[in-house]
Amino acid sequence: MQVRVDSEYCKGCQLCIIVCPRHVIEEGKELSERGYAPPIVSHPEKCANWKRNDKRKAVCETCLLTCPDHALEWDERPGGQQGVDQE
Amino acid sequence: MQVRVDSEYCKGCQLCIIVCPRHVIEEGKELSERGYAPPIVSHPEKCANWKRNDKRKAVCETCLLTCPDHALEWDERPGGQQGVDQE
Amino acid sequence: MRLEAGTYFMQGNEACVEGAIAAGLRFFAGYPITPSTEIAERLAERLPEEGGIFIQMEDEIASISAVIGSSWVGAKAMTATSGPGFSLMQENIGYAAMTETPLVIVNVMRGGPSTGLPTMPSQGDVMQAKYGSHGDYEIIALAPATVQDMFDLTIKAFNFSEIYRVPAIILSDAEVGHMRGKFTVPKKSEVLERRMRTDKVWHDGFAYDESLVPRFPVFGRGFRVHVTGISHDIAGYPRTDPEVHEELVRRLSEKIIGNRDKISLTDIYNEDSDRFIVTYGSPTLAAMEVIGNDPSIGLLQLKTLWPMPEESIRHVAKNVKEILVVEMNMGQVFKEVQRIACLEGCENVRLLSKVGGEVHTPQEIVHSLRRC
Amino acid sequence: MRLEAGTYFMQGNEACVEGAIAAGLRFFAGYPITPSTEIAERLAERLPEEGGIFIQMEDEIASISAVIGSSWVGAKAMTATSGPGFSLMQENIGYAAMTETPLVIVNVMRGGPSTGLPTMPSQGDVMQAKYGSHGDYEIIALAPATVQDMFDLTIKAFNFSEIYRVPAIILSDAEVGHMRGKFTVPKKSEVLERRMRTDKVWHDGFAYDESLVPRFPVFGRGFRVHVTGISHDIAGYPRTDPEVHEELVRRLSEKIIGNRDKISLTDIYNEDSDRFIVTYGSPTLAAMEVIGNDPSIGLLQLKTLWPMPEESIRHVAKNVKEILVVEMNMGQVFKEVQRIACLEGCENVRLLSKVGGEVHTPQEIVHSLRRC
Amino acid sequence: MEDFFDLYRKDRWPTIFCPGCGVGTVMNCFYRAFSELDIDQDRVVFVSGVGCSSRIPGYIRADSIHTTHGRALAVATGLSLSNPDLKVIVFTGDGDLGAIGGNHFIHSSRRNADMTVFCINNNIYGMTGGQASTTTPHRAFSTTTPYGNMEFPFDLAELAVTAGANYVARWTVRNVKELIGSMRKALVKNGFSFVEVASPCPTGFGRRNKMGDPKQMYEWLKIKSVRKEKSEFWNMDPVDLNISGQITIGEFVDRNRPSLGSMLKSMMNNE
Amino acid sequence: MEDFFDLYRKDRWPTIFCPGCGVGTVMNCFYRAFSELDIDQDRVVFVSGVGCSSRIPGYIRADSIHTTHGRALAVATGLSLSNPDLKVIVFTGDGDLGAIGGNHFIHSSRRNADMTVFCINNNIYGMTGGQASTTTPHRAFSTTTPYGNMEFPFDLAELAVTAGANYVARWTVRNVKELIGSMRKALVKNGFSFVEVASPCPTGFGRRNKMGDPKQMYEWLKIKSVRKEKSEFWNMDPVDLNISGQITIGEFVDRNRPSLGSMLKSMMNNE
Amino acid sequence: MTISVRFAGMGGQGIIFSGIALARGVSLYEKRGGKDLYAIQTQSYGPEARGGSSKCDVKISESENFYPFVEIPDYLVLMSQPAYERFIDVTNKDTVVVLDEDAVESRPDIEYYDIAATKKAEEIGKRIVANVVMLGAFVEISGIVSKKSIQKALCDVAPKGTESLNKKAFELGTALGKDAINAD
Amino acid sequence: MTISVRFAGMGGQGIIFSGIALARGVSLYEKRGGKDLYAIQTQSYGPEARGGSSKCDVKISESENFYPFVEIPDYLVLMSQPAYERFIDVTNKDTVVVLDEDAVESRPDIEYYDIAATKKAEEIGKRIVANVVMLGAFVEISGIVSKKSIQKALCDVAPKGTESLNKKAFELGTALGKDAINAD
Ligand SMILES: Cc1ncc(C[n+]2csc(CCOP(=O)(O)OP(=O)(O)O)c2C)c(N)n1
Ligand SMILES: Cc1ncc(C[n+]2csc(CCOP(=O)(O)OP(=O)(O)O)c2C)c(N)n1
Ligand code: SF4
Ligand code: SF4
Ligand code: SF4
Ligand code: SF4
Ligand code: SF4
Ligand code: SF4
Ligand SMILES: [Mg+2]
Ligand SMILES: [Mg+2]
Repeated sequence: MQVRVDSEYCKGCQLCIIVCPRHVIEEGKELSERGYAPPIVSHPEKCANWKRNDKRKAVCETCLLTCPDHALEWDERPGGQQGVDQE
Repeated sequence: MQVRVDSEYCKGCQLCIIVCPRHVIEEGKELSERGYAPPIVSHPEKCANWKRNDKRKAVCETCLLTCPDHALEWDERPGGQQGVDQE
Repeated sequence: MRLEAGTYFMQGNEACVEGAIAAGLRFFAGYPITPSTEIAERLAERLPEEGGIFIQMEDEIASISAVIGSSWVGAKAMTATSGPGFSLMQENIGYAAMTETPLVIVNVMRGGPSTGLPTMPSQGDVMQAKYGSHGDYEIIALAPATVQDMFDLTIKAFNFSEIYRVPAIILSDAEVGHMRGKFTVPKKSEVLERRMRTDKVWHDGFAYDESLVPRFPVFGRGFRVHVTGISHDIAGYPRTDPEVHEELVRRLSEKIIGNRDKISLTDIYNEDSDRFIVTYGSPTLAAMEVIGNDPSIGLLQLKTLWPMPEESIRHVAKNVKEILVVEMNMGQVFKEVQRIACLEGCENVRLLSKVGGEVHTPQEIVHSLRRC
Repeated sequence: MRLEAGTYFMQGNEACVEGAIAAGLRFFAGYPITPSTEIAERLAERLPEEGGIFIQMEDEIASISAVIGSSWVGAKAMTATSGPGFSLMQENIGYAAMTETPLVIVNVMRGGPSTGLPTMPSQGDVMQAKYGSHGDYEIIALAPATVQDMFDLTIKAFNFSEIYRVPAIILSDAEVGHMRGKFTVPKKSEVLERRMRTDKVWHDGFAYDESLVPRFPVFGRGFRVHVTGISHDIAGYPRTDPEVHEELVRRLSEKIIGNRDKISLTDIYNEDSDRFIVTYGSPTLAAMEVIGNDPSIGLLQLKTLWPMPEESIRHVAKNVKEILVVEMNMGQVFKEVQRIACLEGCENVRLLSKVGGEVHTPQEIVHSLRRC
Repeated sequence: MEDFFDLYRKDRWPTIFCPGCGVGTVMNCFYRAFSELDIDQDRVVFVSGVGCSSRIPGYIRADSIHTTHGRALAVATGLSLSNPDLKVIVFTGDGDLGAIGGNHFIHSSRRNADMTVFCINNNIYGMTGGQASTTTPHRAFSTTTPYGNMEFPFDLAELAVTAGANYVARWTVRNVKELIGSMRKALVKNGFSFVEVASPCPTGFGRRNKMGDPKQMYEWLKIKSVRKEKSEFWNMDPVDLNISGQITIGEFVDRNRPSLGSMLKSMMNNE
Repeated sequence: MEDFFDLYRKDRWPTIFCPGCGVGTVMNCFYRAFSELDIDQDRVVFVSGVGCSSRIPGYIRADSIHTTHGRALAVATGLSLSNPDLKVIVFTGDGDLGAIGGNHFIHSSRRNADMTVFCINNNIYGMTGGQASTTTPHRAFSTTTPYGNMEFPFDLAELAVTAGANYVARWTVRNVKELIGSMRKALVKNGFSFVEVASPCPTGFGRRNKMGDPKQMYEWLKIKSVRKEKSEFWNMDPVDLNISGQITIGEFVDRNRPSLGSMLKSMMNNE
Repeated sequence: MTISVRFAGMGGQGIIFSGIALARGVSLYEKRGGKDLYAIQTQSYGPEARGGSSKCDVKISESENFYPFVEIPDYLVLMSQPAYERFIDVTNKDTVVVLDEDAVESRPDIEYYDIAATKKAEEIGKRIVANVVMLGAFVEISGIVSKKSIQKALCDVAPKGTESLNKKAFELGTALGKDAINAD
Repeated sequence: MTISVRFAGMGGQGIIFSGIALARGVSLYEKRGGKDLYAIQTQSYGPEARGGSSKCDVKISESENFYPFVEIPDYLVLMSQPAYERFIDVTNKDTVVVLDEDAVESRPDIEYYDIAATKKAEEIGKRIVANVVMLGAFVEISGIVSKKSIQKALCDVAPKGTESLNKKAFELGTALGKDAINAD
């Protein structure tokens, strides 16, 4: 399971980056439609929840709880599978 | 020196009576012009200031400090002479 | 228990309390101030008996705030005050008008400005009742002249307030509030209830029909409505478009002004006279004595002050040579009567003014009438 | 340092600050509120430079209270706010009128009622400025239409306030407050000072001469005066006699109304026209554009709103077929103009109303003029 | 000052206060405290709100301003800032200060505004005829609590301490000597000083609580008051103490935080 | 509640809050605390005053009332008394609650009125563009303190304790877990419960104090906050602590005085 | 036609109480020619009402709406010397004065009746009901309203447990009133 | 005669700054026929001004008092695509549009000029001064006011230490403006 950035809501404050104790998230460069630079989940595998696949059982979650714009959410697919398009 | 009741100002609350530690003052019966019953200084000789003759040196004074209507004041003549008309 | 039908002897302020209870009052929040305090004091005793809530708040701002909160959970709610407290309530009177919150405010007027003459009557707050808060809005204001009026008009005030979802103000004064006299409680008083919302469509908590008054989406029943003092659309959401603002503000006004005739309570005596006295509140009693002695003089008693009963004033103005406005202020209703009458062709409108402390005597009115 | 003579480019709110400083402002207490906040913000910087005091209080009630306190130790004092804050100040505006405390209040009007349209203009508080507090009293209110006015009329407001010992109110609006433009600081602005009491007779702190304005017994110099919002005699002592009250209240009114002509600031353009626009504040600029294009139309700009410049209105009403009052509210000055004009024989007074958010455009005025 | 009527306006005597009202006692004690200090009577301003207690300034022969209900401290703030050379003294009541004026009270304490405040706490709105105030004891009767007061009272002194005042004390009118001492201390303190006086209102409070006679009220004040030292010894929570109807008396704080006026002055001097 | 947008109004997303504004974080934490409790969303009313923080109720899918500036607690008092079955939750800011609303704050605490209050203390008036508030640290800059704030801040939590609230806690937005825990506790508490959240306003406060970047504000909150246990250990006076710019965090009180609603109920039942 | 009555005395003498009892009695229990009567009671408020003097007016009328304030009273009931001094000049030649013999020193030059109300009240051990004695005397002297009506009203307004005391005082008053008329 | 100019873009782009510089330059430093000119700058406030789009209008006139609000601008200076979308329809056929080549994707069907402002600003290492580049281009293209006046005003309003940077950006802008006209 990994955090996903919703670039429609993200305002690029980068708080998720600094609160994550495991350095999962990194600064983004690209501007969104609304002119902000959403961060990039560059090291999903470092996340405390990487091995989990049920958001109800998530630990840590500091990034989600901190993100002021509800721009982070869980992709519940287990570690490594998030890149896989299931359709 | 003894306390004197100014019946023009006195509203007959009797607080002077109850705060005096030496029972110097007593309930009055006569009504004043304004319809109040001012108390009577019945035992001036018991007052802590009986022997003094300078209000700046008065001790105790609880009655004066308590009287809400500035109806008590010192007759500064020394003990026993207050009855004497000096004119 | 609401008072049973019958005749009672009470203080005006007490009759007001009984009127409120008869109208279904469930909540009172207030702050003591002379000469309105008896209203709070009697309610402190009466309301708990009725299962209603009485609370004394930390000030008048808190009082009207609590009344607003109470109204949104569906309670008929009221506060009572006098000039200084009424001034403090102004911000939230505007808020109540803007959010269409039904509530009743009793202002037992005393001599002003400022602390003034706390124990004596005046009618100095008439214009304030209409214009005391910022921005354009309408309220309803009624002016009792007798103990009976204190009972009757309090019920009316609740009815208007509930039906139009607007603050209704009772502009009493120290004399009417404090005098003791007889009043009659009828078998049945007409008591009107807020039109409640019944469906549960979200997103249009402030939708309205041709009445221009939105049905009330009471809190706690799943309407999930948002209420705000910011200009808002029918969803209740804050909006900054001038068009939304304009629609809202004009509707808030129109729902009252459009019903001016229904809200205007007036009594006309000696209708065919060509000299008329116009009064409201305390001085009415003196005027009644005057016309009782001289039937050639007409009397228009305004029981509604806001919206101004323009139709009645026009009606009177049409046929008369002279109008004398008798009021305990420097001429507040006077200016409105002058404007309306002038447009109707009657320029001869005069003012008999006393600024407060004492009510006009019948002699003073007679004397003033003679002067012309 | 007061601005040197010359030409400046500033926001209206900033020009107001500079006007106040030029008038001798020594004390400002305020509470932030859009769209007036820049006044406080600039003063927070400017006043300490001048050795004056700036303080942000806990609310608007505290702000005007502090201003009152400051005025009684002799300082020229001011506060600035907008609708909601102005409503909260009402009780103490009445107090200041009653105690004859000179002070200036800037109300940068925004869309109301209630929280309304916080960032957009309106002229909804005109009647409130006169009638917002309980009881009968007079204040002075001026309405700037340009950045230059913000500077000039602020000085005038201080002058009037000091001379008549009365609250003077600047009724600006979000557009005039926020627009940036040029204004000129003259070599010397007329700055008037409070007439101070010089003798030290106790017991008549409120004694007055034919000006009806008592000399000011400033605190701290041994006058030992008592100031109260209760009706009081010339000693300043509380009194409950209706006669004392009447004398006081009528004098407080007369000292202003009796000087109506001196206080009435108006500009008349195209005086011989038989169709007139009446405006004040922001819409004036649109009206100027209209009359610039069509000299057959007259314009009466009211810079003073209270006391209402009745003489100018009568003057215009005497000769015209039609008057169009253009204002950003539901018709507040309109009613007064209608009343006064009607008594002068001109019944054709119309209102072009916008309730706030946007100022009228010249086209809208032209269009409305055509309609008749 | 030799004479009581050097300070008070003899031409307005007798006062409007009811027989046995504690306001008069406070005036006495204030006279003593004030006259012992070397304060120029022409350089003092007395400020009050509205209420019986707030009528005191009207009896004082000095510049005085009887403002609107609750606003005394805010007016005093403007006043003392605009002329820091004046001594500003406020008289107020539990309703004026604690109810409608509560916000100005905590903010003036926080700012440590330059003034001395004397609050006559008679547990009631005296002036308007005996409605419950914010310090009316729990379960006590008043015209607006005919079934007994269901709310809990404030501890005004503790509020001032928490908000930041420099000097805070409370006494009852029975403690005239201590009261005078605290008044004197408060008057010379820089910043915000506050003395609360538990005081009888036989008319408004006493009558409805079986203490219509001033003497009964005095008895009550005696029974209810507990020295702060004692309550500390027993480790009693001030909130609980107050709720149980006790009146802690004593000095609550005496500190020297910089005052508002001095801070603004140092700012202007670029310190 | 499974989904964030069961609680919040998706149709009004994104919010008007600036990037990095702490208000959003508080909304997250509230969602967690609230959704873990079994509260019927149709039986809750959200109340607020005016300010950025006070905009939260407008984003919640429940009955909500955005009142006038400072008046939320007074409105909430009337509301909860008239329908005691409803849960009343207030969102407010340091300006709304501590400045203009200060009186309602202490009085609601005193009465132990039935409501839960969340105050987002960002040390500034955010909505109006960054003026000093009643909690702006001493010497800090704002548009109305261009020379640094010469006043001293309130400790809102301590005020609530002194005035009589049943539950009082304070955390920063950095303590999301503890915050959620306290929110939950506050939500189930009877009477007046209060949670203060020290929160960043990068736009209004940060920018003028060299912390325009939200990240800097987070750093600052970290440095400034001290656990209550520690400050107690060192015996630091809360007033002094606050003045020195420290933010004590933790639970300040957890007690069970009877609430206003319950007292009135017992009165009506003649208890 | 209206009749106006003014009661005046000192605070604490129960002046207001008397006025209320009279107005209530007239309003609720008195009829004239089968028709209702109306009465309004008014009083002075404010600091002066707290200590010192106290005043209470009652106006009685056959019509429902009437000017309720008393300018010149038809009857003036006085229970203290300061009240006498304050109100004795607000009369005309037709005003009838009823005064408490012991409490008022002066005597007017218009029609008046001396009533030993305080003395009588003290006799029954309750100085506090002197006002009710005066009320009884006034009712008897004026004859404008039936004793029964006023007694009923007295019962309504008297604090619980004091009804019979008040009734007794009222009756003593009417007796004194009768004596006074006859003494004339 | 009045001329109206609208600047629009995103919050943080310095839109208001440009408007102020223009209006100030006209007001204080520009003369026409020896007479003063007048300019008023207005802008949008409120939540929308906080993030998202930003708008600033300037109206220039020869007479002192004039209607200061812009309805249809004579010149429209655009620095973001959302601004383009919001304001492009509030024009008439005579409106001249000046746009930041990189920040705005669309192009209107009325007269317009492409200015590579952001690119230029980045070249001198300060993307933040793109607005000043645009201002320079606008001044050049419109020709309604002298460069000197605006440069003076820029100096007044630029934060201390950024004067020369702003001057440079402005000059680069005028050069781009000249190119754009000539490209036509
Ligand atoms: C705005 C306003 N509200 C209410 C009042 C009425 N009022 C006058 S004094 C007072 C209470 C005073 O209580 P307190 O301060 O305790 O003084 P006390 O009379 O008990 O000494 C009230 C409610 C007022 N004058 N102004
Ligand atoms: C009576 C009144 N005064 C002033 C304002 C302007 N105002 C709106 S919000 C606000 C301050 C809000 O501060 P805070 O509560 O801390 O909220 P924040 O925006 O910081 O979250 C002010 C002063 C108002 N709306 N009403
Ligand atoms: S859940 Fe924790 S570890 Fe995982 S990304 Fe978020 S903050 Fe980092
Ligand atoms: S915390 Fe949220 S809004 Fe901020 S950068 Fe991260 S995802 Fe974007
Ligand atoms: S001074 Fe003391 S001892 Fe003497 S009478 Fe007074 S209270 Fe009693
Ligand atoms: S304390 Fe004063 S007023 Fe009271 S009885 Fe004694 S002398 Fe009289
Ligand atoms: S009412 Fe109470 S406080 Fe007021 S004067 Fe009487 S006893 Fe004193
Ligand atoms: S101004 Fe401050 S509090 Fe308001 S939304 Fe922006 S960051 Fe948040
Ligand atoms: Mg009190
Ligand atoms: Mg804040």
